[in-house]
Amino acid sequence: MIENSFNRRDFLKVLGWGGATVALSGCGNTSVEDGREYVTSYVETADYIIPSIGTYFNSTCAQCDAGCGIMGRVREGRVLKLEGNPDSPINSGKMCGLGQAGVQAHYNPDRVREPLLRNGDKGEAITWEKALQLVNEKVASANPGSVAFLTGGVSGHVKVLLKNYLDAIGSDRHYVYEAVAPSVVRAANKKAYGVEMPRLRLDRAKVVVSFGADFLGTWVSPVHFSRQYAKFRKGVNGERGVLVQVESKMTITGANADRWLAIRPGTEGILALGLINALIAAGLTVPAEVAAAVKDYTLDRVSNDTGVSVEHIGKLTALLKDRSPSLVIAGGAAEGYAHGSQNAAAVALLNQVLGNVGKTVEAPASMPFPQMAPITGNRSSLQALNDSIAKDEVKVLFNCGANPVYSAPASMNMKESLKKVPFKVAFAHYMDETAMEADLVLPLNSSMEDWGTVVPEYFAEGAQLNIQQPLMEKLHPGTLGMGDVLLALLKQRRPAEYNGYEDYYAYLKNAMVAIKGALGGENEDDDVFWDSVLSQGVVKLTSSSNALVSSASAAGLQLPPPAAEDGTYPLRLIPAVTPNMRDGRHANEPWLQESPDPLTTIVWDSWVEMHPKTAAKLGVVEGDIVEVASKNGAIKGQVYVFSGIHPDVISVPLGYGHEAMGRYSKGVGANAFKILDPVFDQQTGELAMYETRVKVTKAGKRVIVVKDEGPAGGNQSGRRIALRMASGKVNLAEEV
Amino acid sequence: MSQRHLLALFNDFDEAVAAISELRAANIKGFDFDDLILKSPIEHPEVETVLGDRPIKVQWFTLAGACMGGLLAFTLVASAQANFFSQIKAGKPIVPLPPDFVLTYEMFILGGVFITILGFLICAGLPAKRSPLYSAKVSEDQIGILVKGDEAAVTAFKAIFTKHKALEIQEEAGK
Amino acid sequence: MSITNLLQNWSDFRQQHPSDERPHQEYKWAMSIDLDLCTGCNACSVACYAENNLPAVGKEKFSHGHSHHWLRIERYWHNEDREYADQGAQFLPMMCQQCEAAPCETVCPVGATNHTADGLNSQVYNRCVGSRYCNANCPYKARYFNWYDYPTTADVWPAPMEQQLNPDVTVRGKGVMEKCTFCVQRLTVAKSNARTEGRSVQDGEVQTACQQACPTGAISFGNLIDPESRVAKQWEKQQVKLNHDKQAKDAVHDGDKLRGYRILENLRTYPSVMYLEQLREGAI
Amino acid sequence: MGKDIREDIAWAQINKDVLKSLENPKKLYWVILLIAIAMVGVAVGCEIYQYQTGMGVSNKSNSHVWSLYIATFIFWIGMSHSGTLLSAILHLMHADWRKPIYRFAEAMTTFSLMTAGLFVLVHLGRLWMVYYVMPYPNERWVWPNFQSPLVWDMFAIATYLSSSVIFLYVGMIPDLAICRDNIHAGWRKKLYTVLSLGWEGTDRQWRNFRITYLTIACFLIPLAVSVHSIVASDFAMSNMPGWHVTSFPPYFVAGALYSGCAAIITLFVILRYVFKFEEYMTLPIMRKLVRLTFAIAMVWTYLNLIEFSSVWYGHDQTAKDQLIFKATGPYAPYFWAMIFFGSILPLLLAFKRFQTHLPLLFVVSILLNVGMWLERWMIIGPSFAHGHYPWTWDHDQWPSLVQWGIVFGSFGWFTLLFMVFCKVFPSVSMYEVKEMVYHRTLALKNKPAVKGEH
Repeated sequence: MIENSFNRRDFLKVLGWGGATVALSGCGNTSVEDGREYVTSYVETADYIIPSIGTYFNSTCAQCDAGCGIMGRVREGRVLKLEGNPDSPINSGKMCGLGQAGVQAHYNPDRVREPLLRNGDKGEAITWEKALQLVNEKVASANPGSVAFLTGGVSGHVKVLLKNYLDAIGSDRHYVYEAVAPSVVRAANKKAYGVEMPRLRLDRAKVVVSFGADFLGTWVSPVHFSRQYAKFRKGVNGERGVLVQVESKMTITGANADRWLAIRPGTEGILALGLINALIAAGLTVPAEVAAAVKDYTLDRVSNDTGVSVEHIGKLTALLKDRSPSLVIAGGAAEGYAHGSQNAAAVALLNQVLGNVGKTVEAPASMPFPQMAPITGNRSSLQALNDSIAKDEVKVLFNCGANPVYSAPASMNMKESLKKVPFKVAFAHYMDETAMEADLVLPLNSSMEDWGTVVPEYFAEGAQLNIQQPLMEKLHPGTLGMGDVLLALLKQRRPAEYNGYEDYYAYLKNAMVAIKGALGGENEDDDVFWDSVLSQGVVKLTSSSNALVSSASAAGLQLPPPAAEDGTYPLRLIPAVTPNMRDGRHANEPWLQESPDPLTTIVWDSWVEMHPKTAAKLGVVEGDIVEVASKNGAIKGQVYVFSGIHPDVISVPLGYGHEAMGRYSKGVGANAFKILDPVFDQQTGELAMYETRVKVTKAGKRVIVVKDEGPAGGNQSGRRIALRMASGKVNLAEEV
Repeated sequence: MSQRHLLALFNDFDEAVAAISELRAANIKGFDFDDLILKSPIEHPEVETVLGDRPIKVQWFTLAGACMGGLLAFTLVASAQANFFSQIKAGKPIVPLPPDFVLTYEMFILGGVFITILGFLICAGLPAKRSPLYSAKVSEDQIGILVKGDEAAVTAFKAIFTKHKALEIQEEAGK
Repeated sequence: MSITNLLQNWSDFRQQHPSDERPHQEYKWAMSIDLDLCTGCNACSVACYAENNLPAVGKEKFSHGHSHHWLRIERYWHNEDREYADQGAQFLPMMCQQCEAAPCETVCPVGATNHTADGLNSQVYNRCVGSRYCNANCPYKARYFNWYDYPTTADVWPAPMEQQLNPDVTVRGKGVMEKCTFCVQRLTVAKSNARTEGRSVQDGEVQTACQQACPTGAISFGNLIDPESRVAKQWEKQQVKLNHDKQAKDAVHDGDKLRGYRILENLRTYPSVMYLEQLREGAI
Repeated sequence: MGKDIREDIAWAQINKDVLKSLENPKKLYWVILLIAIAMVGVAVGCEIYQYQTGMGVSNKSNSHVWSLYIATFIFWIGMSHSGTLLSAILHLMHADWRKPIYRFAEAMTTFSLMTAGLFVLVHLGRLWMVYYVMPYPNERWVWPNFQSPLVWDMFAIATYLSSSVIFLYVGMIPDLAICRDNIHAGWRKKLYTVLSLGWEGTDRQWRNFRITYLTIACFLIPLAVSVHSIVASDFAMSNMPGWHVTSFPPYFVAGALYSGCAAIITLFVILRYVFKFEEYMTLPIMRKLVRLTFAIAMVWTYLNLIEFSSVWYGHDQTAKDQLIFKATGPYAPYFWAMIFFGSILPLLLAFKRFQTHLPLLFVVSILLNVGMWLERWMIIGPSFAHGHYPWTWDHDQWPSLVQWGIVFGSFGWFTLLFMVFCKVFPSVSMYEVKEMVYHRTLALKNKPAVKGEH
């Protein structure tokens, strides 16, 4: 069924915006030109098009930064469903729910359809020519240094063009912002291993101890890690891998752990050092200075500080000792504190003393074309932008792929500070909170209408370059690709260089063909090469991998004691990143709203998650509406009680509570970003997501929580439905 | 020779019975005792003895109807199911007997009831044209004896009726 | 329908279909789901929405139990009285089990749900009158009723979202029952392709949407009759027999080594979906 | 206790009294009729809304696929039982006291059946496709699934309805003749003339009439029993815990007789008052009726206990959970109310002084039926809330006003039909009451003096 290779000329018939494509948009596809229905006869179709037979085109998933390869099933000119691209090493044919929902981002009824210019509180539709002209004037009139770009993570040729444009106007203000990103861990890894994100080999590990890294749900490259997790569980010659998750609020990864250790928030580092100490006691040899650094972390003290029982620390130590190689990962839960870097460093140290570096922690491949390599976003950059806005240094602000007005904590008061920027341009997919503040809104193509190249941050194997290509004709003629816009803007600045390119497609093809040698097509004809690139969707690059620092050192490791009780704000708020919502940019895709949260099975709303003990102390039960108040604001939510969370902690999912964006997201749930306390990681200056102290008070009425699980909850009441047995009893090697 | 109808109404049932038996005994020329029709507000089993045995055939209809209903039901249902190769009910035979028996049973009854009614109408001669002589009294509390005979017999009839205190005697020329 | 037909083939008609004497001829689609690999990520469920034109009904309707997830992920806890769910949760994907002796089939008054030659439990939408007896009789409650006319309901498929609908799958109107079909539309294509090439469908040639999406590959699907298929091998290995309500596993002696089981087997529904028990490490 | 009805009552008097009930009605009659019509209006409104919008508005769910409609369907089917069944049995047993009351009882049967039938339709998700359930020949050779208890229902109800209509009609022919003879004007005259089929009470007609009536009576007894057994099969044949019970068929039949008798008592009181039938619907008869009801109530109680204990001591843990849930869960109040109305309240009927205390009986009989309705609701509601599969349990789903509206309207519909019947047809069998008097006192009847007076 799956047909990847086809003739280029026919390919262009679909994609060069010719009459052929209009003809393809039959079967109820309303023509975007004049809203008339086309019923197209198939007397003259492109020869690879057989009515009612789907054709598959390879592209790249743009739902998150993992860069999974996808195949879009195209029928009668419409993309119907996305499948994973088996040739992509990252997801090898698999996909997550978020990726599946990509089509709903594409077909979303709430997309911005034409350029809008602010007129009072309303946006009035204008032409692209006018819009680009306006941009030109504003940029020209502004002092070069005062033009800033705020983007999410970018890579590939768009990044190149962006860089060139900034150079062209002589500005270096490119702020890369991700509301949810493992920035602290990256920094810590850089220190410990010499690379930001080493290649983690779960498939080789016999034991994985994850300090709150939700690698199965939301962390870095979930689909890839899930693939590895499968191998890890099947085990090396039948020895099933053991997963231990250490975190204060259970993530989907924690829910799959053999042992989920509820740790007192912030004490992850202490546990890590405690483990090293215990390992030394168990006969592990470590550098003297490390031994010296951890000697105070005795079993009792660690157990006392972390709330993890001595028994479990003992068992875990034994496990790490006996089963090597193991793998220790630091994730959100470890990094989300003022001493996040320290936690991460401690965890990295544990990895090193266990001798995992080189075995399960490998050097990642390096990108041979650094100009295309991804810039990963973080939270401190937004802080930086905010500061320079405060200093009136920003006159023109381009925003693309970031939604700070929604995702910045109230303490930054992004909405107000944006008002101080005279001219704000938003490249928007939806009219989200930030687009609402913009003076000029430029509608972008969906990832299924646009050309592009994507370089994933996390390489599964060697370096790779993902191709993004349109899977169908544009739904709305008024939208444009980011690449095309940047090209247009560059033409205003450097006509000589760029006027040659009719559009971004032309530029892209040209650029790719230019480096075909490095892309393994040196002695191929340009078109043949280009076709093969497009049909594969993934280009594997020959690349060296830089070595890792493997010498363990505890230098500069300073872990504070567990935080003291706060009288007025007794509880700690953990803003949960859920597999469906992530940072909320996809909240307007109904499939994601309707697919139950894995742990609570709640749909279409946010919730306040707490331990039965906490609930008892507060005198609340499931469905009670409570107010969660921090020093920086308060939100309301429905209580959900379950025992996958530490009693000192409550958790509210991120991604809900949009005030704009669209019919499916507006007013659904509450926005937990808003009430985060402005506490920052001491070393990186990243916002410490888990440092918010809150108090919870009953806010009156009780509702019936809308969720998939019945009144029996997770209880099978004696029926034999979901069965579990001890792994010792089976031999996985024998299984098929 | 023209026939005449007489309808005598009695208040006292015993008198009526007596009258009937006398009519039967008295061998009146031009009068066939089997033509005598008794009309009464309620059923009088005891009078029937006097009338002599007059056969009832309804039950045969019943038997036929019931059997036909049952048989038809089973064959129709079963042979309909015989097309169910295309719509198998997993784990069950194509023609499963228990359900078919249930339906057979129901149709057995339905057939029985319907044909019985048919039999009743036929045997009781309903729906019928109104007979030449009738009195609403019959449906209230009086009993009527309708006889048919030659001119000659009329006087004899009247004699017997009056003798037995008939309240009223209606007379009409027959066809 | 004729009496002669009835009389001539009486013995056939009294024969139970399908049965050990008369197994499925060419295909018997079956599944096996490894609960030790299922992480509960919901990818399968969303893929099912995408493939089978399932409506996202919205909060209000969802709260009334009108949801349409043919494939739902259930989350179970095993920490009876412990303070924490410290051995994690257990996720279980539940879809129509395509029973070999499906309780839903016998009770449908109009024969809208039947057993196909491939051993699927078919649902004929345009025959369904909506008595909902099938759901009442389904022990897994894996059937979903169209309580409203979703194609005409606001915000279910507002333009241009309707363009995403899969033309190979009916968009159901109000008043009909629906359920997981094992992506029968894909099976049909695969079968006809194979038939044109004069062979039968090879293992891995056709995937269900959920199987295709599943990041950990917990779901395997295939033809149980084909001894080379992964599913057949798994069933074989786990000694799970299709038309039995008790398996080797249930006998205590060597039950330990086996993970394969079918849900509510004791009801003699003979499901076509085998689950593999989740594992938990004892050393920690 | 006294004779069933007074002995010196003249036949003509009987005619007179009963025919009076066909004369122009009082104001009260019209009031009741209007209320009934209004109630039906409500139901029709709800149904139209549901038909247009979809079953969802009745607030069922994928766990609660059935609800009030089916519960009330069983209720009406049950109600329909006593009429015909009692009439037939008592007829075979020559129990004379049946004669004054069986006519309206049978009418009740017919009309509650008609009401029940409507609920099957209202329940369907695609009402407009209902004909699929009937085995009509078609070129595709597609047939209904004869294995489905619902199809059995269809057959059984069709049979039962037509048979009881016939039973009612045949038994009424002589009386129709009386009406024909005594009513001399208007459409009624024509109607009676046609319907009485020219009945003249000839010996031939009577002979065949007797045997026919007897035969149909014989058929009706097993039929009535089978019908409710089949309705019971809808549940007993399924694998839902709490339904999969062997004792369901007899349990249902008992329940049916029970609610039927209670309903007869209610209507007895009403008719006796409205049509001044004291002469015929006498207290002795009521006493017999009440005793019968009491007996059946106890049978029902017994079967209830059987069901509970067989579940309790059985090995089916699922069914046991189900039972415990019924008795303790959110449905508990209804459950215990059912026990009270169904098993405790009828104990009153055991006391002689209550057996003829009409106002009390009126109230009690209605409460008994409330109890019987709750029984049906307890079969549907909790079972769906707490079935085989814990994940899909749903304890918060309650029927919406749309459902209640239709259920409410069904009572109006029944009343409407019944009221019209009572005005158009004699609700007491005249010829059979005559038989009652006749058997004892032919002599009395001879006294011309009595005739026409009073």
